[in-house]
Amino acid sequence: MPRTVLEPRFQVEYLSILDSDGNLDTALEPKLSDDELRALYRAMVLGRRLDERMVRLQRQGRIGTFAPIKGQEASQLGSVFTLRPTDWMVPSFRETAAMIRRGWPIEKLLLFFAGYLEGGQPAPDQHDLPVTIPVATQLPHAVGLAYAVQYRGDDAVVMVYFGDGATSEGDFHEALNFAGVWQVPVVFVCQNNQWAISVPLKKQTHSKTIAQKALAYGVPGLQVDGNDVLAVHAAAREAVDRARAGDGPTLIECVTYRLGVHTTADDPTKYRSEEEVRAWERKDPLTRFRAYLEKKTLLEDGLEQRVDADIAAAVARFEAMGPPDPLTLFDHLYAELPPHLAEQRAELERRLRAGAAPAAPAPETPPSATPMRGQRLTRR
Amino acid sequence: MPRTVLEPRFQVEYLSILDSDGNLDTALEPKLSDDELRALYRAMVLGRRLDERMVRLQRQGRIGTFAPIKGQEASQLGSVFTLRPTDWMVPSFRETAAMIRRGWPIEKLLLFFAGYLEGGQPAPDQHDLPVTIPVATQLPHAVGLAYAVQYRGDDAVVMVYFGDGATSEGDFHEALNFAGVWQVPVVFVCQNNQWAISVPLKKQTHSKTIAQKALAYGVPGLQVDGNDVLAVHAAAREAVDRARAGDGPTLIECVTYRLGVHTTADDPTKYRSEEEVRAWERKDPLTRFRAYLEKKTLLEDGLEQRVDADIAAAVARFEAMGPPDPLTLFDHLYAELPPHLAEQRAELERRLRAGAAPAAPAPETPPSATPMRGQRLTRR
Amino acid sequence: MARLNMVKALNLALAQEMERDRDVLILGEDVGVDGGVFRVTDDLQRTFGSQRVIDSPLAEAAIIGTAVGMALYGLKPVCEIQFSGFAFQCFHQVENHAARYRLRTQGRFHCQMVIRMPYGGGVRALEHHTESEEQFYAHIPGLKMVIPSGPRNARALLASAIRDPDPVVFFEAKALYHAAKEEVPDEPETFPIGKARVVSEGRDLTLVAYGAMARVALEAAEQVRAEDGAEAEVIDLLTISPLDRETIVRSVAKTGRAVVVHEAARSFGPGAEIAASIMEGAFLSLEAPVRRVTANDVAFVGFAREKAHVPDAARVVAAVRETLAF
Amino acid sequence: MARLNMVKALNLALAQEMERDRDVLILGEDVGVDGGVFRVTDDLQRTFGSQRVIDSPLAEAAIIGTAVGMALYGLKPVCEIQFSGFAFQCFHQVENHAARYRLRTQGRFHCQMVIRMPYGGGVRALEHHTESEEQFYAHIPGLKMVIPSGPRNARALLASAIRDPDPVVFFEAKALYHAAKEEVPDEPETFPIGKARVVSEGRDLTLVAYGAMARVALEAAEQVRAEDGAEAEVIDLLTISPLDRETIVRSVAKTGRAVVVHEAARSFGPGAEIAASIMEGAFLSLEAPVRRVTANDVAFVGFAREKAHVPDAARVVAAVRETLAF
Ligand SMILES: Cc1ncc(C[n+]2csc(CCOP(=O)(O)OP(=O)(O)O)c2C)c(N)n1
Ligand SMILES: Cc1ncc(C[n+]2csc(CCOP(=O)(O)OP(=O)(O)O)c2C)c(N)n1
Ligand SMILES: [Mg+2]
Ligand SMILES: [Mg+2]
Repeated sequence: MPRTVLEPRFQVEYLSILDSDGNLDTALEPKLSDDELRALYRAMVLGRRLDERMVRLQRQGRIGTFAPIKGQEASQLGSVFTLRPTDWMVPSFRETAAMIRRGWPIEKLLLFFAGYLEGGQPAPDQHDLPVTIPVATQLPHAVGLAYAVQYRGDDAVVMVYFGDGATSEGDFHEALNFAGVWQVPVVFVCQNNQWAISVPLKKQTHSKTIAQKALAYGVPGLQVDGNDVLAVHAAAREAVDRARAGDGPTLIECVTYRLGVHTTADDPTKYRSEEEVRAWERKDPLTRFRAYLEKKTLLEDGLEQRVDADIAAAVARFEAMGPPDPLTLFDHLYAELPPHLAEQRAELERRLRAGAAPAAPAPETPPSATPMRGQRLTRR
Repeated sequence: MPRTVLEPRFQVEYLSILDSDGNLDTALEPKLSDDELRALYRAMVLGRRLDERMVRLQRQGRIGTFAPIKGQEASQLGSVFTLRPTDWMVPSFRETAAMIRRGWPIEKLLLFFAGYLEGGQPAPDQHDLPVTIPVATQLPHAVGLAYAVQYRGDDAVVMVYFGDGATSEGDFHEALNFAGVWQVPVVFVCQNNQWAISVPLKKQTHSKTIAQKALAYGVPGLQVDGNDVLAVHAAAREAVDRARAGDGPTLIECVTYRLGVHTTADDPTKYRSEEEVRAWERKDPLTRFRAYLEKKTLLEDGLEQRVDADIAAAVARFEAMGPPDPLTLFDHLYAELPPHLAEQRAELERRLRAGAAPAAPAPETPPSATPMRGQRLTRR
Repeated sequence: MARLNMVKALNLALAQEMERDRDVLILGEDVGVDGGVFRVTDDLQRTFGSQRVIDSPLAEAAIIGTAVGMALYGLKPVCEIQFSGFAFQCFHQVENHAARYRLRTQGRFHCQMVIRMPYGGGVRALEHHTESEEQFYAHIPGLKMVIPSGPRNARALLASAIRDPDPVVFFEAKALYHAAKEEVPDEPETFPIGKARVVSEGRDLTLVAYGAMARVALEAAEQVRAEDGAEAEVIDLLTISPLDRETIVRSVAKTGRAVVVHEAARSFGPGAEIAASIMEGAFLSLEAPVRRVTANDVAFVGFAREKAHVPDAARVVAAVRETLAF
Repeated sequence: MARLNMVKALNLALAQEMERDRDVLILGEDVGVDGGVFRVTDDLQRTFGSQRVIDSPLAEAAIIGTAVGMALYGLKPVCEIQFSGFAFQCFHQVENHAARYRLRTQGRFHCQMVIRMPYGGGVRALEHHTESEEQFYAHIPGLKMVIPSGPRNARALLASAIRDPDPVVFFEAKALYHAAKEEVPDEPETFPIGKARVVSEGRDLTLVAYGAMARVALEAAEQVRAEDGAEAEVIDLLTISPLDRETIVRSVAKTGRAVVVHEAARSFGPGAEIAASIMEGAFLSLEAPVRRVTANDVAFVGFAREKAHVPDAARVVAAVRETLAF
């Protein structure tokens, strides 16, 4: 009985379909219709343009801090496109493009980032959780949803998003372990964008990949080129199908890059080099997919303009919304207002009547508040 | 760029040296002197006999609930024997035998389990943390100690113990991840005794081994026959040497079995079969090591009697200790007593003087208190 | 009608609520095969199956975190945390999520869930097994916090908690699990969350307590009635948060004096809110400062010293006498 | 002597304490290269190296848990939790271990460590970035809880906290980080933990506040002085726990009236302890109930509504007037 190697040995696969020039591994090409391909590209363009618009809105003080997605369009859209409306989508805080695809109106998201809770209310028919800010805490929620799906005998799949940094949190571990034990229909999508604010992946974990972390839970793990929307789609499709078939969870690591700031309160020049950013810009998921579509002659004329017009219309709707009544702040803490809150509400009402607090706080002028971090206006 | 398998592939090894009859894989036999082998066996016998004695003390109400070690002697002693006094030992709550090896007087441990904080005080020269009860929370402490060792340029290694159940906690994950990133001298010893109270390993995690969880952190993981004291010693020696050489942490999974109750408040007949227990009794670590020593003619005559006498003497010392002054309960919360505690202390003093609370609470008669669980007196 | 101890009474509430509503399920460490370390969930897995009574892996944050997910889907999980001392591991899931989901989604989702845990002393157990942590939950907006004081109200309050659309943290005094039996009606019974109960009327002083201390307060009230001829009105809070200030203030407006009893540490503890609320609501009636009889501000003392630490009737009597003599 | 804002003042304290004692090190998310999201640790990694200013992985429990281990070895870690809203993840390590190790080992080991975190509103940020959670720490025996109110006392208190042999939770009001500059002496300065400061004397009423609310209280005091001719004595607590009851009670014994101001939720909040302590210590001097001006008992409101939620001078003035008129 010597020293033996336990079977099975473990391995982690890497999937990539489209290279930086839009060339293809045809054997792996996902079966997407022309309409689907166009919709996918449109969503990516919308994600990119809205991102840029939101940065400007933030600089003007019309919304608060938010986390841009630039560079991660393929990771989040390739994956979310595999979901049905009856499936569940559980975002972290950097899935704006995926959330829009899931039906969140742009103006609602803007309202959310402008500091109004109303913006966080999913529509009655939407199977989506709202933005979760504490890193990794949404992962167990996704597992619980998936348990409930299974318990009720429903046909849905749950897809949950998080970053590379999130994998260090205890909640990541506990959620994956529960999912493994319970074998519930959940797909864990890690957008490994190489950075958790200023902390690079190699200071985040000593493991070579995020995908291999799945081995700890006896769960399949797959690494995918996260800037290759077809590869992400194929990987997600496989995981979603597996989950729907009752074969349990999957961890997908999308290797991608955050091309912009961590949030609008961040200054990445403090912690990473221009060269690194430029190298990743050459792998831009939009460029690559555009080249592919061009070869297929699927590019639409005037797409950017139409997208911009849609965004402008949404921004206009956002700005037309009157600020909600401050008194509603008590409305949804409990199902029924308990006496002490009724009293506090009455007190606020008296104050508002006396004009002590603005009944309808006007959108603030550019941040008089403490900036987080340098908040120098950097190029990106 | 198709679907590729990432290199390196992963594997987990299994180590076993001594079979159930005491037969040996000589190539792997650790280089231990006769004295060391005798000391190891003596510690195992002491662990076993003290355990039995403590169960009786608990049934008599002379100490409170505790967690017996029966069956896990090889796992904890094989590993702890590789430490120097200047190394650090971080126990969970089931390492009585290992703690004694590290210098804890038996009477102090009894005092601890009798509900006196004084029993938890390590000696000034002891590099040991006390019992930690919240599962897995001691793991980050061990990593922090190891960081401090490295920071100060000291030569010590930190060894930390925990169970199979502990691997499900977020703290396990975060501690291993920090240790991997920091590459600090810490050895993680998991006593996989197959059960976390009533929960068997297969409901605890979907992974086949605990050892493979190391892969998630880019840390070496090794599975070892935890009822084979020589194998445990060899595995721990390798890990300790690696840590001391500056080559970072190791996770060792000792595959063993809890032959007794989870704690003295547990009734294992509720959740596991007699046959399972009997099968593991045939792999008893003491029997196996005894057979090995017998072949080497290293068994000492009258060992059991001498061990029992030592235990009896320690129990007598424990019982001779007067109950400590209740007023000392305020002594060690802060370095200096703040005013509000001085007031509360003065109040207690007045009450004690007035005879309202017993100045010297006599050891309680058998538990009048709420039993935890059935507390039927089972065979084990 | 059967005479049940608190363990059996809680078990009855769980069984009946599960019978009543298929969305109710149980989740926790050792709750299934073992029936929970205190046997509160005994036999439920046998009756309702392992999909509804789930032996979870050992991870409190995931117990609460997955229960939040289940609740968002419409299930009504009842989680057991083995001891309240191990609930700090899931405190972020409770504070960040269970308590906030209704607010965050402006009513679109909410967490109808119960988080049960044993708390308090009286079991000769080690550190983290005897503490009294209700204050931490009472301060969290969006939660409700309930602590029953005996078999019958435990059963009724647990049923109410399970039916309550908001997340309820439900503390069970270990010292009461087997302390006494009470007649418990066979038919499901509920008790409104948010209401305190006057368990003994009196006009000289108000004693406010809950959980295991309700009994201690009653004992003290009897003693001062017998020995001093003074009448203490005893209020058993039952719900800690939202606090039933109305009942407390009404009583103190009548008696003019109050003593609060709890097992939690004193400073920044629940007694402070009760005292402050009394001052705010009944200032002009107050004849003496509200006194607090509590555990010391020490994290834990070891069970051998518990008697010098946790309030008993003698300490309450002393405080009552001082307050009456003020 | 230099005019510094609170960020720079805290940075100075850290730099000088690290200079003074090689055992002091810094641990947290983004504290190194980035200098912390609020730049409090700016440039320290450059000066002291990455072994002493550690960019940790993203895991709060391990930040505190490993810091506990470091402290047990004799180091003096200063941990940064990025926002107080993310400290519940490490609450078990704080409560179970940092606060208890001295007691548990009866003095053999202890945790000399500081846990810094920004708290409170004023940064137009999302959920979990604007809450005020001091109550949770104030109730934990074995911890000290400090909240400075300006650059100079922030610097002095942080130096004291780092030198304090007990674990200190150190809250920094985000609203104050850049709010004002003060002259801060070049030479290291400390301020005793556990002592409140009377920042403005008065005989009509006592205003108790801390952190960002100290300024609000002062503003209100000036307004009532100007408009009502009433003199409010303003106490800036600086240390929340152990609470300096002596200073508070002495003041109220003189003024007979008190108003407490904080950003935390009201129910079971820090104001309750302050009010209860005033009642216990100065009952016979009290002419009116102690009033609490606090945030509402709502978990969060969105920054657009913050003004309707967090106390401002107008609300404090109103409470002062009501209390004076009582
Ligand atoms: C529990 C918790 N800790 C800290 C933070 C502050 N924070 C927000 S985002 C972030 C980095 C997240 O990194 P990653 O998971 O890689 O996601 P990314 O931002 O790159 O999308 C941190 C530390 C938080 N939101 N929650
Ligand atoms: C955080 C926490 N949760 C729950 C418990 C209660 N508890 C004590 S031991 C135990 C099981 C531990 O199992 P394992 O890690 O396998 O160690 P073993 O008891 O088998 O040695 C549990 C659930 C605890 N002590 N701490
Ligand atoms: Mg990232
Ligand atoms: Mg075990």
